Amino acid sequence: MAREMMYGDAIAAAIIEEMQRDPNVVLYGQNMAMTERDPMLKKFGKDRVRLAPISETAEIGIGIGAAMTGLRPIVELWMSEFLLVAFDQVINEAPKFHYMSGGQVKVPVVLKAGFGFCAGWAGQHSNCIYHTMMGIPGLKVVVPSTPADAKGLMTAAIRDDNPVVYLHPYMLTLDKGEVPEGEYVVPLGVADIKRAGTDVTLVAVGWMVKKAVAAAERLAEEGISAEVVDPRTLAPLDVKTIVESVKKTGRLVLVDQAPRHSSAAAVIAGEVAEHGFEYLRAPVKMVTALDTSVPYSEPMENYILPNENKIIQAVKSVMAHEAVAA
Amino acid sequence: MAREMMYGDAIAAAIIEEMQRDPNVVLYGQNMAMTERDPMLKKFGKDRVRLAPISETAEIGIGIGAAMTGLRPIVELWMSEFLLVAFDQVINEAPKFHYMSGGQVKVPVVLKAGFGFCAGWAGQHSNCIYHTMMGIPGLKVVVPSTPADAKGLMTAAIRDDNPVVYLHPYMLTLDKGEVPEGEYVVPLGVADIKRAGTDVTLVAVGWMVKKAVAAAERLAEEGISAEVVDPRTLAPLDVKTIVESVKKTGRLVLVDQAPRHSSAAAVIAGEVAEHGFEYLRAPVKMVTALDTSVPYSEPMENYILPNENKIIQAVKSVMAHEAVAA
Amino acid sequence: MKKKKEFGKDRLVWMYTQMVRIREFEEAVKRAFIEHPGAIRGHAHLGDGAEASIVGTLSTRRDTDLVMPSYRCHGYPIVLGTPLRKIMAEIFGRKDGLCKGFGGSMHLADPAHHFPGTSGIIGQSIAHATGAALTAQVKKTGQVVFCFFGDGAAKQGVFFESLNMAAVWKLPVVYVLENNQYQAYTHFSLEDANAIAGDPLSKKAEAFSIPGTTVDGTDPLAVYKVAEKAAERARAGKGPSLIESKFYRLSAHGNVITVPPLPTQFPEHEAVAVYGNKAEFAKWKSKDPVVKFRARLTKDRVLIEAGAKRIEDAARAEVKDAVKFALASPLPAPEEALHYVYA
Amino acid sequence: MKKKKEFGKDRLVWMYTQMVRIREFEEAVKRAFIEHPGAIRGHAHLGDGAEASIVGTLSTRRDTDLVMPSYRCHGYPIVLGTPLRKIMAEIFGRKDGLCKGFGGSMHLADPAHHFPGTSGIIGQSIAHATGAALTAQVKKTGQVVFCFFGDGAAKQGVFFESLNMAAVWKLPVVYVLENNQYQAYTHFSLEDANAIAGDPLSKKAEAFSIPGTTVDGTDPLAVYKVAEKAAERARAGKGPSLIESKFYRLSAHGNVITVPPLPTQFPEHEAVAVYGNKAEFAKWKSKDPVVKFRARLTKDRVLIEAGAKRIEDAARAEVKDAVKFALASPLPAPEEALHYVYA
Ligand SMILES: Cc1ncc(C[n+]2csc(CCOP(=O)(O)OP(=O)(O)O)c2C)c(N)n1
Ligand SMILES: Cc1ncc(C[n+]2csc(CCOP(=O)(O)OP(=O)(O)O)c2C)c(N)n1
Ligand SMILES: [Mg+2]
Ligand SMILES: [Mg+2]
Repeated sequence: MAREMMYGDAIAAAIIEEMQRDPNVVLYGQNMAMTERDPMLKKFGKDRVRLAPISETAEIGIGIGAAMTGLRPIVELWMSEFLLVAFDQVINEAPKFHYMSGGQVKVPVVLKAGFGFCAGWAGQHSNCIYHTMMGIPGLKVVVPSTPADAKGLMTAAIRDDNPVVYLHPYMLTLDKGEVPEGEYVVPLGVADIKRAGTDVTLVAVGWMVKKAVAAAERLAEEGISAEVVDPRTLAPLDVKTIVESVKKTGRLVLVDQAPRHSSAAAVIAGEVAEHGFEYLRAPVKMVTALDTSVPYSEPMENYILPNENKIIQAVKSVMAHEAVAA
Repeated sequence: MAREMMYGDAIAAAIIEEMQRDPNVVLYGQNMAMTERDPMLKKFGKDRVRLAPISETAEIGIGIGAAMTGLRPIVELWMSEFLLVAFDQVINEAPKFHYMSGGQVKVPVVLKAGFGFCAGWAGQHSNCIYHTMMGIPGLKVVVPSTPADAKGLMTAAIRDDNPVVYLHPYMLTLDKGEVPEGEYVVPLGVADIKRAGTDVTLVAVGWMVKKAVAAAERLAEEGISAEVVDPRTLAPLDVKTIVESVKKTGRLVLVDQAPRHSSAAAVIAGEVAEHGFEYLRAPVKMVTALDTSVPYSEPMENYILPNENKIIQAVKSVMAHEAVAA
Repeated sequence: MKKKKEFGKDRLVWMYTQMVRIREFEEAVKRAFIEHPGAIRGHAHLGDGAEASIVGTLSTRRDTDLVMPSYRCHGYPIVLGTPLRKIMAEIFGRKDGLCKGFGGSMHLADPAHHFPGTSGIIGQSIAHATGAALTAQVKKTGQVVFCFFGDGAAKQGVFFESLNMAAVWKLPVVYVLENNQYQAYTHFSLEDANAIAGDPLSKKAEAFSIPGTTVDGTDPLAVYKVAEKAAERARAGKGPSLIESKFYRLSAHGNVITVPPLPTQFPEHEAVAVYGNKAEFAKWKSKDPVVKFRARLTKDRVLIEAGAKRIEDAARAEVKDAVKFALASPLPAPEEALHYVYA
Repeated sequence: MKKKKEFGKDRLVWMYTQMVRIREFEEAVKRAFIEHPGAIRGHAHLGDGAEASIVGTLSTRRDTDLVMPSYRCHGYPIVLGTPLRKIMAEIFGRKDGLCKGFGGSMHLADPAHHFPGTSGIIGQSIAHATGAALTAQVKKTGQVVFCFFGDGAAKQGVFFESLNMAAVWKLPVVYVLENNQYQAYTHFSLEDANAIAGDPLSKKAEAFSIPGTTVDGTDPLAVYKVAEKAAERARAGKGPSLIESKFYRLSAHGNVITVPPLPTQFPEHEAVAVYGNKAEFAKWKSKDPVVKFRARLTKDRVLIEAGAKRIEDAARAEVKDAVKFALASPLPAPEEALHYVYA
């Protein structure tokens, strides 16, 4: 059974279901559960649902310490940039304890944050920082692109025994889609083919998946069949599924909301250059944000972001390349 | 005129020369200038050389604020991981002010830190975190691999009007090399060919440059001519020089001390997959640290790190690939 | 702004004028969400309620002293002399904006008017202001830095780190903790250990053995007095002070956070919208610093009704002109986005 | 470790025994730099001088209470019952080490003995300990968490953030600020604003309106008393306390930092090596907590000379056995490095 839900609600549904299932799951963050009328507070009580001050380093550190000792905390961080004031906790504490203790300690904490709010939030609130975390051994990084994935990956994140950074693109918050009711788990580390195709592989992350699919539809009208692969988890990264798609299509275009050298696209392109080289019939092409901070004013903001037209252009260029080579 | 110097001393020489040249350059950090006998304190006085408490967020933030208002601070952070407790300041404050102010404000601050101290410092002190910073528009990232570059790049970093993260591999601290005396500037954003060759391009960063050169020497004995390219600055990244080398050699092996998905290697491989694809005669190959945290015990630490043998093996595999293809 | 110790009529009138200019400006920004839908993007935060605190503090400012607040930053440059046109145009994302449309409401910067810039990440600008004070000390400029930040920011580690460093280095900085009683939707009594114990937030100064004072932030003259003392201490090389200026934010935290294409708009104050506490809001509304100061000045005959009205009309006209200017200014060309990445 | 309120003979002897075990262990670690060159890699930090503070605090610990110090962490698990063999083997990077050679000196962890783990990044473990206290509170285990950290760490933002959250949430945690007077090479009076003003570091508690006490950290009974009070407060659900335990680190910060193949070694104390202040070092050496406590116990006839010697001999033998065990244990196989990346 499935029903239509908004992306944001799908995340909430997973949290509620997991909190009902497991009393060790607790939830806290800033600007939540302020009054006794808060529905989560009513449901789970003030021990398990808490308001935190603007203290991300302590908030995340407390989540780690609580996870080390038997809870499974979900820390609501709101915007991914707020992780940065506490970044040692994220990439140099949480992912290290299991390893440094020779396997004795586990840190099942979920750090939840929205990102990429390109709606006039300007330089400091619109970034994509997943590249800073996707290569840290011991840390898992999740970026769901649909309401169903949002639910299934949150459930998996909460159940995972490792620290998981759960990043949801703000721009998708109100998007609707079918979401399975009841227990629904999307395993971490498994990419999803969001649209099958044969001519070119589009690998896209988060909000960009939607744009890639839209571009693929338009390309179909012109007779170009694009496959859209959504890694869904950037760590562990499902390189295999991506390479297999490239094996089929022979061409790769990557779409990423981050600037080039801070994109997941570049890392994935690197993997394909090693493991999928023999299948490539054209250069890999990256459609990323331009190499600027995010400007406030709308025409400039639009200009630096990837969009359908830029994706289509990139696909056509890799298709054309082959024409030349052939 | 040049003279032989140790890597660490070459950095110090650049700082002293720039402080002599420009009274706006100030230097502070933890565990320095504790007593009046301190030579830097004696030379430049207690206004310009200061001891700071263990407060990286304030230390770096103060450096940014001072830079915005007319000083050119050098903040000695010691180990790159200590940047992480202050990471918002590094990637979301310093690089943003010039842009967000529409060009009105400049932030000429140098954040100096050693890294990659793989000598038993275990999980939290041995990391390479340059991948977290190399893709941030507005931020420059420098990783010198020789005493001469260490001096010339520090001079350039201090003179640059942008925030610069100056990262020096701890393992090179005592390495000796010829260093030009007096004013010596190595421009930011220009890669260096550390060894010319024709069969394969080795791109290596920091400590790994030394290992790549050593591997190249051994390969030469077997008749394989390897070119070693050292980007020297990861941001801006000199993609052009790298692609030109690949154009010449047709093969690319990247050597990086970081795990695969947090390496500069992956990003560079991605760039070559796009801009150097037509020159590649074999898959790109990455020799990185294995995907683990850094373990304490020596045999395990050695095991996860790149070394000459692994580089040689990788080179041979890309050479062999061509044999098959040909 | 020359330093004027005695509060002569001119000075008091100047203070009222600045307070009114801020208030009129912020009300125009708020109205813009209705009158000019889409003109303001992202998140805008207003300073209404803070007027007495801002103007009281800056009354002790000397010509070259620097001012560094948080992202809730419209009020300060208004007092510093930045043209309202440029501020409004920036908030509207226009080419003629203070930051050419790159920064928006949260990131005003006007170094020419001693306003180096602001950060949207809570607390971080406290360190930047401290760094500006380092410049003043090293270069011996005699400047004081006025650093403003919220009650919420006083829970961020950088606040504590910065105050310790400023105290150890004896930097010329005045820290004004603007306790407007809310951090976003959270009343400060829910997240501050001092507050929960019934202590003032200025008690945090004890952690650095520096002076800490709590002042009625709705009274510009009371604020002036403690700010003057703190500035004197800073100028004398004795280091920083912490002032808790207690007032009440009179509008909601900021416009409602929405995903496009839903329109942005300004909601009711959290006291009512979140806590259902109309009485609290009404109580503080009755202490509106602008209204109170006007009453005081007219009662003390510093201002007559007509004079007050003249000030208000002038401010209204100035703000109206600013809106007009902003609307007339073009949006930046898309490719201008490529500028200013590197200096 | 049962809670024992009265200091009967057994209890006092237990305390002395633990103090001696720590001291003997740390001296063996230091000697290893000479006797077993290369056995210890990276950076090792000793707890000599801290014995009275550690044992005094842990004397109030109940069976399941947790202990979470910083990277200077050898002493605590020794008291908690972790076999010395395993600790030494870990410091030597051996397969039979507490963490199988993955962690080393800075990252001991023994959850089975209520020692969840430590961090090498200054101050960060203060938040982890606070989180452990959250677990205790949510699960209603009745546990108290004893959180130890340095004078240097008290300048890191996370310290302030954690104490505020613990106070707001009334978490059962006792914060012990181990003022051993140095952070690495820096005397605390050079970087702490309280210290510069002549105030105790426990004054930082005022920033959270929680109890703050400074105690003579060379006297285990004095430490016990304040720790007991803090633990009672925590158990009663009243929240955290801050204790400044003032003592003196008796060895250098850690072994000299060198790049291979230069050998690691242990330098002279910074008081002498950096500040040239032999008198300071001598003064504190004369207050050696182990020597002082021995003198007191023998004077009070809790221990006779022979009894004291028996304790010391036993500790020495235990440590000798630990070193022997560590040296005999193999290094891990290289490919074991691939374990434990993910749980
Ligand atoms: C580090 C960080 N955490 C969270 C936020 C989200 N946030 C934006 S404004 C705000 C409230 C700030 O409150 P306060 O400091 O009292 O300032 P005020 O808005 O009342 O002026 C919060 C939590 C942020 N910008 N930065
Ligand atoms: C965030 C951070 N900054 C700097 C360091 C380097 N460092 C290691 S130990 C140390 C001194 C710590 O002093 P203190 O907290 O007093 O503890 P003690 O060593 O005296 O036990 C420093 C600065 C670090 N590990 N982490
Ligand atoms: Mg506030
Ligand atoms: Mg110390």
